[in-house]
Amino acid sequence: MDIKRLKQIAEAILLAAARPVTLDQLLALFGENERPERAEMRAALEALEAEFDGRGIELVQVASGYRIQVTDEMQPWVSRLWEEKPARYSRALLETLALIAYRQPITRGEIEDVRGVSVSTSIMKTLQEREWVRVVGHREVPGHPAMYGTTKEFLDYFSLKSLDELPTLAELRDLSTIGEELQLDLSDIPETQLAPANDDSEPEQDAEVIDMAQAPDAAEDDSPATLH
Amino acid sequence: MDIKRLKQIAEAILLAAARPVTLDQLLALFGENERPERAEMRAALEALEAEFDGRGIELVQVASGYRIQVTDEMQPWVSRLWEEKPARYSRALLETLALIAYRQPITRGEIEDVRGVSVSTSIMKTLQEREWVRVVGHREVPGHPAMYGTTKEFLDYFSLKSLDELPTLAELRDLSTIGEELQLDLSDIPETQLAPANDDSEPEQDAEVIDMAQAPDAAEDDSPATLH
Amino acid sequence: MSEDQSCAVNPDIPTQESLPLAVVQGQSLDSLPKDLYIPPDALEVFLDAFEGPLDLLLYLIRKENLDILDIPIAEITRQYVDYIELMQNMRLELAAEYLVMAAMLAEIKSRMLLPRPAAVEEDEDDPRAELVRRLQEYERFKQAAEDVDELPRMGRDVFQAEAGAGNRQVVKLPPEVQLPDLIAAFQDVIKRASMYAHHHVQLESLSVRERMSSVLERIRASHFTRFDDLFTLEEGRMGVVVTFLAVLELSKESLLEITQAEAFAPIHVKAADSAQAVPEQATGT
Repeated sequence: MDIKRLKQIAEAILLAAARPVTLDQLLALFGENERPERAEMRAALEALEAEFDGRGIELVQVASGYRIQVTDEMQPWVSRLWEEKPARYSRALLETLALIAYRQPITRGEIEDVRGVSVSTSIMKTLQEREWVRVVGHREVPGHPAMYGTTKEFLDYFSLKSLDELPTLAELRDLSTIGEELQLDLSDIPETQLAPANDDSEPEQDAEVIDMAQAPDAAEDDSPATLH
Repeated sequence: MDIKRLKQIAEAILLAAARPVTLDQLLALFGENERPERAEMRAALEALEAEFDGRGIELVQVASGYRIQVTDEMQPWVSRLWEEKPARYSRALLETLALIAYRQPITRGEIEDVRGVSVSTSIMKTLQEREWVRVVGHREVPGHPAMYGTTKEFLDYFSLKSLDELPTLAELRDLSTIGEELQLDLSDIPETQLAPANDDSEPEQDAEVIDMAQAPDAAEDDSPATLH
Repeated sequence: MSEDQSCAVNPDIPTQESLPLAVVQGQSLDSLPKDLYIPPDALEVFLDAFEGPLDLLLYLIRKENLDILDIPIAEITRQYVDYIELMQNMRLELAAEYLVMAAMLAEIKSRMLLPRPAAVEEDEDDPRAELVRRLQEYERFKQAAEDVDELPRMGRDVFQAEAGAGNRQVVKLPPEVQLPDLIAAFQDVIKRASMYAHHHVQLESLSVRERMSSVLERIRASHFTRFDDLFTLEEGRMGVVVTFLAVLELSKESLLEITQAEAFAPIHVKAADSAQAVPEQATGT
């Protein structure tokens, strides 16, 4: 058997095995009269390894034998294979986040006062793990509760240059009286991934949101909150 | 991203997935700003397929997407990797499976009518446990017997893209005493070679067979086997 | 009908050639048709080899190279019944379907024998029609089963190619939130808290609130920060004003202390002492 053939067979075996295979195990898969020498097999494996160079896979030796694996460089694409569809955040979490954004710095107790219900530790933990919220200081009252504020990551996620771009309370009041269709527009904004086909409608809607969300005077070029 | 890079990523993904991956699933693994066009991805897959030519592996399309598999030419070496021999299926099971594949949706009673013997419960159970067959509805007749159809897994397992890739059913012939002239006529028409449609005596049955096994749109739109 | 061929043909299924006629269970086997002889220990195997009466009939027809469309009913019936009787003699349990088929064959045979007027013959169904239809129908699926068995099969003929993919942990994606959802949540909570009438939030622009957070983060309780350092000139006048307002607001809320050693000396700020209790948290990361 020539080396090209051996290489072919070795590749097929290693890809089918889905586990590391030792040199001896490889050789044992050949019939007695066709079995290559160890040196031949090793040369074939080396040739295979060289052939993989520049591809997305590589031949490696691990404790239990030879294995073909995906290169680290391919991880960004490959790891998404096992991504789980995200759940949705609870109403309580969104309200908490909104209060922190609008009323920062704000303590957990103050959030609870406004919401009228206690704020679970897991919500605060989730918001901080997501890096949207962080402790910015402590209130000088008994117990010195932590005060929370939003982060730069929060602004980035929502594509805000600064918190100014959030609608003010007055504007929100107008919004709620303006009526259904506007709210529909707002909630229709196609965000991220799945809607490349909506490209045409997106800019317009975005412009609309910015109009409503920006306080007229705060919308200067030198908007102060762009730095952090 | 150039085609070489796409090819590399596609190969890594398909090998890491260890299951068929559709074109859409492949594209979804790319970040939004780097996502290639469908046509680009398809071209990369075609290039990959061509590259595998003459090697021990091949890129095939099955019902659930693209799959890289070890060719049957490598079977002598690869099959020795596992001590357990691949399962052999009884004629009874294969005939039952064939009837479900070609005649779906079909009830157990209808299978028994064709085979002339009762179908054992264990066969139906095995077929469903292997996820080749599932209940797709119930016949509107007394007793509401379950109707069976094949699954995507069935197609994947037998390396089929869709039901219309099943081997063509033998055609029914008419009784010679009645149909001699007819047969002569038919043998003059070359293009009907494969079509079972040239049997006048049983138009309904043949129509059904054509729907299931031959017409591509029927197999895609209506056939339960393409659903999941 | 080809009656006289039958004796020449032997069934070529399981091991029929092995034993001599005479020794089977000590019985004389002269009465059995010679072409049907099967060793008794093979009978069960023989029966298993058929998927039912249709399969057995097909075998009998194919064995003699007969056209399925022109079955010699009398001869086939005779052979079929011989098999059935043989099996019954051996006390093998026979599926009821085999007996039903025997009855059907007998009925067809009798109908074939009935004289029919020539005029009617064209129209009237051949008595064998239904049997022929069923045989053909069964045969095509018998063939289809063999074809399916020939298809390349995963794990038998072809094999999934797989490369190691590192740690295959399921990545849980964080949920997506859209800005309108966040705003709606705020509207709800404010409405619920009956705070719509209040001006509290409106009074300070949001940028001041935000700046309060960032100023708090930059100052420490343990040492003073130069007041000037809180300002970033590149932000322009608006930025300076916002920072100044933020410092004033923080001071009003007793969250920071402002000190000046003497007139025109640099102003310093530090976090209120309360923050010292947990300085590492207060200063953030």
